[in-house]
Amino acid sequence: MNHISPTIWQFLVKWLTNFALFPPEASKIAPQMDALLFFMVLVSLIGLTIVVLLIVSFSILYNKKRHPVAVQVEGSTLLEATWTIIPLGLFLVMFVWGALIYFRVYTPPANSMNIYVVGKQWMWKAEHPGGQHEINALHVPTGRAVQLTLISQDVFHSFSVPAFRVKREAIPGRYTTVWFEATVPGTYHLFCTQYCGTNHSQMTGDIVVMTPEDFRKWLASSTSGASLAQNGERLFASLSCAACHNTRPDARGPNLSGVYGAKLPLASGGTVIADDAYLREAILNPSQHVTQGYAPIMPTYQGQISEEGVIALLEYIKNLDSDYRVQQTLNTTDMLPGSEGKAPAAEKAPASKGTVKP
Amino acid sequence: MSTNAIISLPDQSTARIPKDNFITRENGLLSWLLTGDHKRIAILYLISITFFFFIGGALAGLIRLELLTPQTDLMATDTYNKVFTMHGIIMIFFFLVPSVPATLGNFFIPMMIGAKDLALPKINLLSWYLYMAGGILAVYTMASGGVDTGWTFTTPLSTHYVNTNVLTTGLAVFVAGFSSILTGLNFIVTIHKMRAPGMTWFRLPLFIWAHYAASILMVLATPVVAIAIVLVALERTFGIGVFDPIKGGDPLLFQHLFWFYSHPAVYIMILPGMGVISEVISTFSRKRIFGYTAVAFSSVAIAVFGFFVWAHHMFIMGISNYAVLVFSLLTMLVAVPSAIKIFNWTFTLYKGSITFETPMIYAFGFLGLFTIGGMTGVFLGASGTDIHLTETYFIVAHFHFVMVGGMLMAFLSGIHFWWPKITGRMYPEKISQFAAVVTFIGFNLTFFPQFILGVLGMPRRYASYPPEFQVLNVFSTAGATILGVGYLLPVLYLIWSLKYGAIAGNNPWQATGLEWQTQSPPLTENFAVMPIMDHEAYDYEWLEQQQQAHKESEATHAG
Amino acid sequence: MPDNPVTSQGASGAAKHAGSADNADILHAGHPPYLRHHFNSTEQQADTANFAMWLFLLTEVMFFGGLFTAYLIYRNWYYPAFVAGSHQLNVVWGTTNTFVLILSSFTMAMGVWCAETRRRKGLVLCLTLTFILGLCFLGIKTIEYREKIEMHHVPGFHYSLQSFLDPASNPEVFKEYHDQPLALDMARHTEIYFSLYFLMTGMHALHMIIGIGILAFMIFRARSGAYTAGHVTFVENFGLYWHFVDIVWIYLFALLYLISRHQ
Amino acid sequence: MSEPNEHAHHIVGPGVYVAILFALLIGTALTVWASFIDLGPWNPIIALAIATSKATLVVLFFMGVKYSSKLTKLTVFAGIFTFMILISLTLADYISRAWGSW
Ligand code: HEA
Ligand code: HEA
Ligand code: HEC
Ligand code: CUA
Ligand SMILES: [Cu+2]
Repeated sequence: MNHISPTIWQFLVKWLTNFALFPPEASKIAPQMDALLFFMVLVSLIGLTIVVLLIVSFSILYNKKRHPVAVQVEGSTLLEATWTIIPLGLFLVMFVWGALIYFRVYTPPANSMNIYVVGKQWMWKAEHPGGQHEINALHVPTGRAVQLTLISQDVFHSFSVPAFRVKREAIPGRYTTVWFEATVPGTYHLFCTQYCGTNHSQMTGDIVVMTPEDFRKWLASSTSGASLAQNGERLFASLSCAACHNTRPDARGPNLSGVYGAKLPLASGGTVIADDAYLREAILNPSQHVTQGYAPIMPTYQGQISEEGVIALLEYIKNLDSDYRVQQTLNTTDMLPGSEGKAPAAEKAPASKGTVKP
Repeated sequence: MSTNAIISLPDQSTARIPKDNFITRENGLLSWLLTGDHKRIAILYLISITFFFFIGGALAGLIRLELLTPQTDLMATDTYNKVFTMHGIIMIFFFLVPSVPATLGNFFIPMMIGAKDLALPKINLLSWYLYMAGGILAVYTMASGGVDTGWTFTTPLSTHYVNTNVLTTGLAVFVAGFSSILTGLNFIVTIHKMRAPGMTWFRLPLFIWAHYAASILMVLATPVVAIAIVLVALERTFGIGVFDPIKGGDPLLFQHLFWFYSHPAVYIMILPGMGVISEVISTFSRKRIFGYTAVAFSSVAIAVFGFFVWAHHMFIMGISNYAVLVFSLLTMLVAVPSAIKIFNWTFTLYKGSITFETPMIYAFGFLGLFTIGGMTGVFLGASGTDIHLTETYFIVAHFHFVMVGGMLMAFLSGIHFWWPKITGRMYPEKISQFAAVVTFIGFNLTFFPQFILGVLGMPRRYASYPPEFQVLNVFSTAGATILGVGYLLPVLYLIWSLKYGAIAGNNPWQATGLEWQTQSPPLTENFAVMPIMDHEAYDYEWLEQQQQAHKESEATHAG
Repeated sequence: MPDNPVTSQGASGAAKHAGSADNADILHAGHPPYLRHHFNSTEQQADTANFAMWLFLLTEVMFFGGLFTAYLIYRNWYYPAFVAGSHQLNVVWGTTNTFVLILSSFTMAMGVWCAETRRRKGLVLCLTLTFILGLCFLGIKTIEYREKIEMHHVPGFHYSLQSFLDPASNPEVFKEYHDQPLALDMARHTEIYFSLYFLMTGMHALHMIIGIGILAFMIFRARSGAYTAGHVTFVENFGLYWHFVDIVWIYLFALLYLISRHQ
Repeated sequence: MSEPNEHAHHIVGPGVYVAILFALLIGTALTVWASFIDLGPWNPIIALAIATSKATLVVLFFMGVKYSSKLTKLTVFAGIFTFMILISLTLADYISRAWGSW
């Protein structure tokens, strides 16, 4: 509808928002979602009107006073086919339209800026790549695709931002992703919408949408010193990952530089794309997919690293990948104030011995 | 009574309730508790179901009271969580699933097909006892601290994180599930094997078709939730790991198993209600249902397709995107038979001779509300919009529209419709019409604002909420109060009518079903002479001839 | 479908119903005492009971169906763990038990035949044999369970990963299969295998126990000729139940015991 | 109505039962044997195929479905069908999940 007449759309949205019947549209996907929603409401209203009109008019025309003797009608194949096929057609339109939106919401564009979100009873913890932590809040810039990588430490939670028309379950034990591109600066509700126990209704927060400049300022003012990747590097050293993952020719484990996003051959045959979910599995359940050419000797780190730790390691491993670093540089680092100290760790010389040089 | 009512009551001065009927045949509590008579068991069910409905309703009242203000001031959050959990569990498993089938179905399936009883009377009684055992266990659970998992028992919350009475609640649901299985099994067997001579499949009233379809769902789907509950119990007690992500289990597997039952269960809940609506609309418009076969087959289609769509409850829960596509498409398909039914019922009115007794008013309410509820179900079934609407009050509104606006209306419609047959006495028409209108208004006031709340993003299962949502919540609470009154009224006047209601006679509505061709209340063996079905269902012309003949024979007797 | 229902009325309820209008021919002799009042003929009654039993078995299929679904999913996820877990089961006992159960199914089928052809002694014999075979099955199952308990393979009760991290620690199994040690994370998943093992065989055993209880009752009644006078529904239906339990075991045996035995 | 069992249904004789018994025993031996030889991906398929044929024999003969009414056959079919829905649609989800181990 917004494609057909922007003026009418604007008017409709403003009007409805002011009457508090309708949440603000603050993301790029929101108008698309609303267009479908309006279409559905419209169809339902028409359908309902038809049904109600028929009932009322039949009730008037054929009530007992007016029409004392019923005329038996068996049915009508034509009519019945009509009201089978028309709703079916409409439902199918809704299905296709809905599916298009579904895939749009859950397929992040290639170079979106990634923020990790960890849900736990009963708070949201967001981790920006620059090392900024937030609790029950999330700051994002306008005009930039933001991808959230979600995980839960305990039970199912659901990260919901009604103003963005976006929602995704945070699941224990695996990553899920969702993305959005905020359009209107402001503060919006963040809800946990999956029932998660006693304080489910308190697991709320604020989504703060800022202009890119404000966001840059915010990033600078709330950095905690080390970036995620630097934390990861520290963990990589302290968990002695580097004992196996290094560039020495007799290294027992594969070189991890450039592994992120690569297609890895598996010992069991087949290949797998090393995305976030895969890397996480590789650390926690290494024998699940063993890379070709290596013995399944990597110990599991299940129970030894917190979800935040895994995230830091991932961010570190990602940064070993030059392509990814370029992307991140494009996406996040340019947000940081010009100081070199805040650049991702891998750009600097390796800090600890044995760390892979990209 | 309005002049255009079709009621033709027997002459009040001479009318008497037949001395020998299923109520008077035997006396004493034991004769009820040990009965094999489907009609008595139906009444046992009716009483117990009403009891549980009011418990559930009182809990709903607490929910609405708490939500009157944005803060959590009436109760602590975990109390609130327990309240809505018990509300959901009691309403679903102890009220709505058995509501129409176990009362009206139990009472009228044998009568409509011309049988003396259900095929397995003892099993029928057993199923009531199981139901009661489950129900008492649920109430005991509530009294001893309750449970706060939500009625969906989502793992790993229910298995590892809450420390409330998950086990006893699970057992209660498990036992109630078996009661439901036995009821369904009994119905299927009865409908297959006990039909009177001449009662072919396509002469069956649509009430029977609907129950047949619902029974298939009960028999095939319920065991899966039983095993899911067993797994939850074992996970909780022994930590077997099948649902525990830490041990490598998949918590979503539980939801697959749970919804494999609970989606078909929503059709267990609505199909019998649809059966009632078919009977009522036909009777009060004095017409055969428009497109009998289409309505009959759409029941079966709903039952069959109902098995294919369960994962639409898990669209954002982490199932694969391709599975989302498939399940979303199938959900669209399952919605079609319901639409067919709505239009067929509407067109049954066409060229009818319509009167507006209470059952009909409830049925009209059903048509409108179920259309809204069903269409909003389609909103949720389209995967894209589900992202925004899921887990919000939109869902709460959706399912209350179909369950309360749909099934509960149908239940009340059916209770009023068959009240004269069950008790031999009429309910008071005026006040009950009033109550029906009150429920309709109260219902819309309660649940319509919740659609808007849902679109605004208010999450469900929240004890507190942002203040801007308050206005709509106040509407909703106000509506619930009216709704409560609307539900209290029938209880009062129906009890009143047991003693003071007008005597109904055999067939006050001039309906065609076999159940109306015998005395009310019926004999223990239902029919004095085994009926032979020699006409189609809803054959009002046959009925007229029958009555003509009856009058003539009376005239000759008198002469 | 009921045929000629109008001609006959129930007899058992007749005394109570005296005075009602349907007692047209209650005095008509020849109705067997087991014909319940709401049926028109023994045939209808038998048909009904048979159909009801089949429907009950449907619910059983779906009940076990949930477990099989879980099994299939985890087997595909954690195949090495399932192989290692399976190797810890004793195929000899498993095979013996399969034979025992198939035999018992056979004796049960023969029992039904004896009942149908009114051979009282044969029936008692067959039922007794079935009973004994059923007990045998449970006995062997107990031995197996005991082994698992000794090896700490019962999930939730001090579950031990030793046999999987260090297969040589269990020389008997090791010399047969030479299992490679599993990585710790995969070894942990054997717990899921054993959970499913105990769940599925436990559910099955529970059905056996119930069946054996009913068998005992049936033997008792069969001796006085209860099932050899024409009314065989109960025996037939029990037979269906027993065969169903047998079928479940056939699958359990293939799925739980025989994973990749060739390694 | 005197001999309900004689026209109610076909009685399967002991001969058939003995034959089935042997078929089942052989089937059992066969699966055990097959599981000890390496057939690659065919191992589980063969095991399930044999189990299914055994189950079919039991259903058809011991349980007498071969000689039963259409209704019974339909009932058996309905059970298998629903079971298949449960398994296939659930597995479809697991197979197509990106993170799955397939
Ligand atoms: C009686 C109970 C009942 C019934 C009948 C239904 C019927 C339907 N339901 Fe509903 N549903 C529930 C009870 C019920 N539901 C419950 C309890 C929940 C929540 C559980 C929880 O999470 O706690 C739920 C949740 C629920 C969800 C999950 C939402 C989520 O968790 O994200 C979905 C998604 O697809 C859904 C869809 C549908 C559909 C498509 C139908 C269809 O069958 C509806 C078909 C009917 C129609 C379509 C109306 C008639 C149509 C017309 C008259 C045509 C109109 C005219 C034109 C189109 C021209 N329901
Ligand atoms: C058959 C099913 C059924 C029925 C009939 C009802 C009936 C009602 N339900 Fe509910 N409901 C569910 C099934 C049902 N519900 C389910 C499954 C859930 C989900 C649970 C979960 O999330 O786990 C739910 C959840 C649910 C919520 C959401 C809670 C949350 O997510 O936080 C709300 C909120 O308004 C609500 C309200 C109501 C109301 C006002 C009624 C009214 O229709 C009830 C009216 C009846 C009475 C009021 C009783 C009669 C009067 C008296 C006994 C006198 C006393 C009355 C007062 C003090 C008011 N229900
Ligand atoms: C004992 C040696 C060892 C240690 C210690 C070790 N790894 Fe590994 N790692 C391996 C081997 C061998 C592989 C390849 C085989 C496999 O996939 O399991 C591997 C694979 C990986 C992979 C998958 C990438 C690929 O190419 O398959 C990642 C990611 C990884 N390791 C990360 C880590 C991290 C992070 C740590 C420390 C917390 C760590 N590893 C510690 C040996 C080790
Ligand atoms: Cu977290 Cu609800
Ligand atoms: Cu559903």
